[in-house]
Amino acid sequence: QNSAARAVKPIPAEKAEIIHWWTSNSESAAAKLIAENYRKAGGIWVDTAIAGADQARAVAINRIVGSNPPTAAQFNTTKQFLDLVEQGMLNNVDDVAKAEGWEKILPEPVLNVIRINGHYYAVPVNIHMQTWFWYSKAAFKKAGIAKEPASMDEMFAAMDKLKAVGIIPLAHGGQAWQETIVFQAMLTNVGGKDLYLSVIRDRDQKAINSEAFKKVLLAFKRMQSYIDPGSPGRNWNDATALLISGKAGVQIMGDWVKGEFAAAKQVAGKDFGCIAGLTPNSPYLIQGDAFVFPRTNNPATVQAQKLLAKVLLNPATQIDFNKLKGSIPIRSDVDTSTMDICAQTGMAIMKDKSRHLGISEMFLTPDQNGALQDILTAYWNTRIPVEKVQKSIASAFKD
Amino acid sequence: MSTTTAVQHKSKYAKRTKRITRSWTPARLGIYAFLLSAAMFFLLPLYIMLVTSVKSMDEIRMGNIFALPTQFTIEPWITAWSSACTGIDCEGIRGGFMNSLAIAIPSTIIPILLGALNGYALSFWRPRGANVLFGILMVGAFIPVQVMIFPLVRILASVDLYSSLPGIVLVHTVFSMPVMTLLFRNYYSTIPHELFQAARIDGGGFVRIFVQLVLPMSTPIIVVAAIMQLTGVWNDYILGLVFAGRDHLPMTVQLNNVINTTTGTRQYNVNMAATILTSLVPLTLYFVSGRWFVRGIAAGAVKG
Amino acid sequence: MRKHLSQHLFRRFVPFAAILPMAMVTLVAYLGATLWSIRVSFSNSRTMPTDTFVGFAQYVKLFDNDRWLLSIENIAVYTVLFILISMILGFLLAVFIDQKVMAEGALRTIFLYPYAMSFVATGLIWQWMLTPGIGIEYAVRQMGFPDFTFDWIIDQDKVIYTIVIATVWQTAGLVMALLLAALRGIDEEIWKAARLDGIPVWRVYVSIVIPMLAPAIATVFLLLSTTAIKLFDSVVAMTQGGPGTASEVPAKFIMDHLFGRANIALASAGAVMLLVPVIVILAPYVYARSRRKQA
Amino acid sequence: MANVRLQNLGINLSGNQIIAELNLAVEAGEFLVLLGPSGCGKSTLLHAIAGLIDVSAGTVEIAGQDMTWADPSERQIGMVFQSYALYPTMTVEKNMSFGLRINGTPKAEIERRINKVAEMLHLTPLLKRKPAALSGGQRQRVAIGRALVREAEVFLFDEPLSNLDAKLRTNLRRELKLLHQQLQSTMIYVTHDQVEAMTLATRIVVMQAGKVQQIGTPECVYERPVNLFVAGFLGAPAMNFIQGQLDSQQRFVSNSINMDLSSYVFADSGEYSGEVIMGVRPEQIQIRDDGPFVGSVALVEPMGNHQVVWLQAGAQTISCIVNEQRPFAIGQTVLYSIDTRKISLFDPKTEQRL
Amino acid sequence: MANVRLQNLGINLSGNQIIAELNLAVEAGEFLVLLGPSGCGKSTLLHAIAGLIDVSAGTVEIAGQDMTWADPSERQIGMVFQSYALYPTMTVEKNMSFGLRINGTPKAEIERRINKVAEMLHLTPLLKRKPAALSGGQRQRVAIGRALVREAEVFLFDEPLSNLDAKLRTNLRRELKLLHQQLQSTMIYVTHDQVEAMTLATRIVVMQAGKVQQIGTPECVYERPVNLFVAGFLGAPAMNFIQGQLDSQQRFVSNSINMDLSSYVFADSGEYSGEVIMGVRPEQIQIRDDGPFVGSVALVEPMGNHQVVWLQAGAQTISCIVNEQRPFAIGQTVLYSIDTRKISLFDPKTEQRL
Ligand SMILES: Nc1ncnc2c1ncn2[C@@H]1O[C@H](COP(=O)(O)OP(=O)(O)OP(=O)(O)O)[C@@H](O)[C@H]1O
Ligand SMILES: Nc1ncnc2c1ncn2[C@@H]1O[C@H](COP(=O)(O)OP(=O)(O)OP(=O)(O)O)[C@@H](O)[C@H]1O
Ligand SMILES: [Mg+2]
Ligand SMILES: [Mg+2]
Repeated sequence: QNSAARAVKPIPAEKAEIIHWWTSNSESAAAKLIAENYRKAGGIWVDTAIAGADQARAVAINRIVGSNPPTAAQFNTTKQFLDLVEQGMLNNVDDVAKAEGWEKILPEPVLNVIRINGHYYAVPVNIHMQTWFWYSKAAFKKAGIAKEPASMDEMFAAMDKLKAVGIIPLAHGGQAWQETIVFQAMLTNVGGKDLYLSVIRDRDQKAINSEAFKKVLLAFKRMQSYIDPGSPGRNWNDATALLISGKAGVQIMGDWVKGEFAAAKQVAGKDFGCIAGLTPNSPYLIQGDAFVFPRTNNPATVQAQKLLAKVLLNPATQIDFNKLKGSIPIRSDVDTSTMDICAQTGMAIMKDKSRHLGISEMFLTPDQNGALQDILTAYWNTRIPVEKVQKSIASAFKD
Repeated sequence: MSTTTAVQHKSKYAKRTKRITRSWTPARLGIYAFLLSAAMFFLLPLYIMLVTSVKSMDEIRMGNIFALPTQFTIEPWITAWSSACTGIDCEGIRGGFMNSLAIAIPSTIIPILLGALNGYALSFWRPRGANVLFGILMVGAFIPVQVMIFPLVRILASVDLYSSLPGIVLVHTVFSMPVMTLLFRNYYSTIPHELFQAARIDGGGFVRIFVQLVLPMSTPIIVVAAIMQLTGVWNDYILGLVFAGRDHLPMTVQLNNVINTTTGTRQYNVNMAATILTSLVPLTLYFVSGRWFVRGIAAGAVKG
Repeated sequence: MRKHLSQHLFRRFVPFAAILPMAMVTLVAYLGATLWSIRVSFSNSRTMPTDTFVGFAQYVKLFDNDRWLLSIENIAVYTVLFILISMILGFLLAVFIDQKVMAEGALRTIFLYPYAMSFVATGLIWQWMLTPGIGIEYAVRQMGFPDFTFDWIIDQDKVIYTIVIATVWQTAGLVMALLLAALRGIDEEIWKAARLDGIPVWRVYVSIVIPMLAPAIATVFLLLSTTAIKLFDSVVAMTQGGPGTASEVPAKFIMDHLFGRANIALASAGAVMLLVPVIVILAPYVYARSRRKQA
Repeated sequence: MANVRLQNLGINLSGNQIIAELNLAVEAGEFLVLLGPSGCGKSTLLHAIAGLIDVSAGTVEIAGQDMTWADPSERQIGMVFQSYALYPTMTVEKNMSFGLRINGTPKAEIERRINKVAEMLHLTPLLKRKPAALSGGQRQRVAIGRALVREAEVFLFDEPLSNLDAKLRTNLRRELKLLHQQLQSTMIYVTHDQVEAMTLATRIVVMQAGKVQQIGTPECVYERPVNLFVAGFLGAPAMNFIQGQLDSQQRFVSNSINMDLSSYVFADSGEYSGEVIMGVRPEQIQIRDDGPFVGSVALVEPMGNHQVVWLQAGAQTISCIVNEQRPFAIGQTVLYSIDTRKISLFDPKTEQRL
Repeated sequence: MANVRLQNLGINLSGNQIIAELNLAVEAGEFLVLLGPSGCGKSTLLHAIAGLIDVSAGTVEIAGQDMTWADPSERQIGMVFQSYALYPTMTVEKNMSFGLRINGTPKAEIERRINKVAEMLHLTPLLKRKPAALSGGQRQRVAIGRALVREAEVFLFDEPLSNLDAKLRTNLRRELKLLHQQLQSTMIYVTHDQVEAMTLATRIVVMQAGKVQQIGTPECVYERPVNLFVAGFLGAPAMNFIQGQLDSQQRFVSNSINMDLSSYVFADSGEYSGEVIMGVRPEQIQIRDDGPFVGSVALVEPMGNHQVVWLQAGAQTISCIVNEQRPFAIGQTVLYSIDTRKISLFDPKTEQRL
């Protein structure tokens, strides 16, 4: 195979070292699929897996600084690599993007992040939606909830019912990033897209201090009353385990949760349900992974980078990869009929461009985003008046 | 001593036998009680780790961390060692073992030797200005390692050592220097200065005295230093990751890839097995180091 | 005469040559990194260091940050408790292990093993054990104390103590090993003299042994101080700084800003601030020592 | 007042039998001096009495009680270690007062004793110093002081005056004797100084290689040594041993000497003839013009108040003490006499006194 | 062969002036004995000569070269430390051979020297032991051995025989003397043993409180002490000091004594009258029935080969040495005479010899 691939290639293949953080079983299988396809396309994938997104990115940056850069490195489709671009440390993949017509097949929020000054600096590979509502059918049945909640009020009502029968209404892992997910769920489902954009994108002080936003924060705080005392510090998968065992009713988490259900041999639609947004127009929060290409002048390496970019967005790769990863394809033009119902739901929503919305990291600098996270987790865990939270967020978003 | 008290005492000591005085006084019972309860406290987490590592994930999801497994399985251990995924490869944590050894051996020996050398120079020769250097070094020990990574990467890259085995050894040497120096310096301050003087009369130069007199007297502290350094290097993750280069990534990178994930599924049983497996090398050192904790290394040296 | 002089100079030179590696490391790595950090902390660097200087802006920001202030508070409490408890426990273990007990090797290994384990996993175990509902609280309730509560880890005010417990568990064995090595260096004759004097064993330890262990204790103290101030892994593994920001510590603040939040200027400012109390405490000591040497 | 009794004592150190089957009874209030060559086990014996090393056989009895396994602190013992074993982190004063403070002696009493002992040992100006800042002799005195303040029942002294100058030593010897009389405590004292042994001891024990050779009053041990070893060990310069024959008329005959020993009192009150070794102390040999025997001066050692003259008489070298300051030339022929009243005779085979 | 010259030496230890303005010239090949009370600075002086402590003033010259700041290893010195300072991790053999191995002496030669010295010090069976398993005396002998194998130019001995038994000490003293003759090396030797001082020294230095009091041959120092301190320090029992008047007829008059001193040779060859202190050594006092002075026996100390008798004469206590074994009863009145040839006279104010 390899020799066949080589025969096709005009210049000899260069080893491509890729830094990524896909190390768990399902992620690893997904990464392997890309590697396999890359190999088939004539590349040589050299794997450098580093668990933990922060760590992996830090290594990539240090490797670049130490003049020993990898061929490609995983980042999130956010502002994380903006500084690198500004420092001129990344190669662009304009050729590929133009040839493949990314402009047409990629969602707008993603394009806004990867296209800087008209150049394409990253290849996005998937879309994760963080704010899914997962629920245990068994728990709902026990609490006598017949209908999937279709608004935030119904959701609260359902949770009250769960609480009444001694089930933990909200399976929550008490870690700051998970609290931010709950917040984003509230902001999109209670506040809506416009409020979201004026608070997160425009950092509009008026919006932050508005009544509407206050309502979001109060809803967020109300969610906190539905958790169990053991929640602080808990990993998200342990929260999912509560759902699986029927001890808890609902979890708000990204679509990677499906991996846990699959491991426990539970089936979407039968054992658990997934709600992408409570109302028909609630936005679909886009988050995902992307690869960037550290600057190099070695033509063979550049060749390898371009090849990788091509392979990553190849439709077949997209489908197979996202099935394994639990996310949905980044491009809208692929056939999703083989995917699970939650993914199909997601894809269906993605057809509606008005529901596209980037997660906060697409708009905020990592620093601002972190500050928001600090404020939210403090608010979640302690008794801070909501007005003070509004003020804190406002001041963190200034300048 | 009056005869009455003598009689009382007689009854008190007469019954004593060697065994009684040596092992079962209340004080000794107290010691054992303390040590055993301490051991329990220390072992409890290990117990949970072990139990967890032989349960299936289903059972772990049930949530009783203290319970013995209903269905004992060593699958997680096998997985951890040879088939857990650590990237696109799923070959367990064993992959980094040789790399870890290749890093750990020089990174244990060199810093210990340097630390001993520094301590020796500081305590016995006291070169001018050395104490100020040592002071700066000790202040430096309070800087979080991570803050120094960035400049170090640049420095190492400029001398072409970045992403190489010598590079990572050098980095470990740099980061361990304050503690190693401190360890030996303070240890040597308890050795009678006269020994050193005698050796100088005997014509011993700097190196000779160090190698032939001071090092042999350092066994206990070398053992402690080895325990610290080997453990530190063996468990190091961030430095190995950043400085070792792709071909020398230590085992902990694999371990971390097994354990650590944000959005991937977690296999606690495999994680525990992998952790215990990874720590076997330092644990072995701990166990065999006992006979080097000898008593009275300087005994009989001087009078007074 | 001349020959002697040159030989003499050469010999004097050897110790300096020997500490050359130390000097290089100190000056290039430590002093260099410190100066670099100071420089960065006055800039507005983000992911990469830049040369745009902003004065004390980062410091102002730092002390405007609730999380940083809380972190400082936490680390103060933590450092005191951690050092105190580790030293006491480690010392007791060393002393008791030194009593010619059975299975000394096994016990020593038991006390040391936590030090060998990656805290990524053991931190999780501690988190489990301390979590009400599944951990120790659950176990004790099962044993017939239904009212037993042990929920420090979810308590805003007490969570830092759980970090202390877990890190003491991890470090006490090392303290034991260090002190044991020093204990074994004490001349047996001193012990004999004390026994003859009829001094109770605990008094021997307090009045004779501990003073003789002063250098080792200083070593332990400095060692524990450095690890305490740099506390990071354990918090991440056990609480991730939570609940909320209740167990945030400076090193974690620095690390978050160094990597995830790409604000190395603020991180550097934090690192520099960590050094301030250290220098304030250490400098007079070093100065006094060097003065004494000269006298 | 406490006696010390050792029965069938055996001691092993790292597998070597250092002391075997040793029996010794020290009476209450006695001042027993232990003498013996370097490495014969004196210190080991003291350590065993103090309970600082475990005996492998036999019993130790103190004040009439079996103390073999009692704790050192229960034995009411004060000891001066040969290696001093001072507490390095404590001042001289603390070193001395530590034991007293522990057993709750009143402050005033402690001070009184410390002052007394410090005065006696000339340590008063040094009370605030740490051992590291003391000279060798000063350290030794601190070690003595630490033992003395305890006013124990039994004192064990391991060469306590060895590093002191002659004057101080003479003073302290006298002070110790005085103290012994005051306290009436039992003292076991190791020394290599014959003068100390002779002046202090109520009885002397001579040991060799872990075995007791002779126990007796200083005079007895000095004048009637039970074997060649004891005879040769005591006295400086050492006793002269002259090999010869004892004929049936009780005349001693050797190369250079021929004299009548009919007044000699045999140990077993029997008679003896055959090979003997005659032991003569240097001070029993007088160089005088009317001496019956001839020798030539081989070496002269002036000692201040006397001189030691070594005579060559045939193959035999004989030392003698001359109290006058009379000059001798090397090679000079002199005549000398031997005082027969205090000679000793030994069996060359058994080496025992005849 | 190397001389040692100290000029205006000053030494401070932790701020205390231990030695000030000391001048001392030791000739090449000399055997100099340092005497002085405990804590007077003898060890400090040796350490300074060896280069182990920095001098604060003055110079140290060895073999004609200024060595004040030379490294100890450059000074070609062998030293026996008062505290032994044995290398604890090395066997006896290694301890002794360490220095030789360092300066690259051939293996065979090392072995030869070790064997020779071990033989001489009776250490042969102990060569494989570590210091911790040795007795005090054995350790001291190892310390001696370690210095001796070096066959250095200058040997510094700090009380090397203090913990050895009399017999061994006598032997070793002789061996050291022999060795000195063989090697012709310079030896500086601290001891408290008068016999050692007298027999070994070519010259004796008497120190007090960091100052040299007298330098001279043993006889000179013993017989013509320059001041009260030296007079009282040397000799055991100490010199008797009798206070009195010297009248213009050169008669000495005190309570109990009245004698003619016209034969006395004054130090400054002048004359003197007035208050004086007369120093008489105990051996210059004879108890004899025709003695001119009267005293009563206060104390008798039997010493084996002699006895020390303390006489009470008025308020004065006088010690004298009696060589016969003649018995004395306490309180008994005796007559005695004083040998005027060797007395010393001191000025009570300046304490200097007259
Ligand atoms: N480190 C020190 N600091 C202050 N004084 C010291 C120090 N070391 C020794 N001394 C003092 O210096 C003086 C001389 O000490 P040195 O050891 O030279 O005496 P020495 O003549 O050898 O006495 P000895 O016969 O007792 O051994 C002593 O009075 C001692 O107390
Ligand atoms: N730990 C040990 N292991 C083996 N032998 C030892 C040990 N300690 C001492 N010895 C030996 O035991 C013997 C007796 O030692 P001890 O110290 O009692 O002698 P000593 O009579 O006090 O001699 P000295 O007069 O030299 O102090 C010595 O020959 C010594 O070598
Ligand atoms: Mg001894
Ligand atoms: Mg001395």
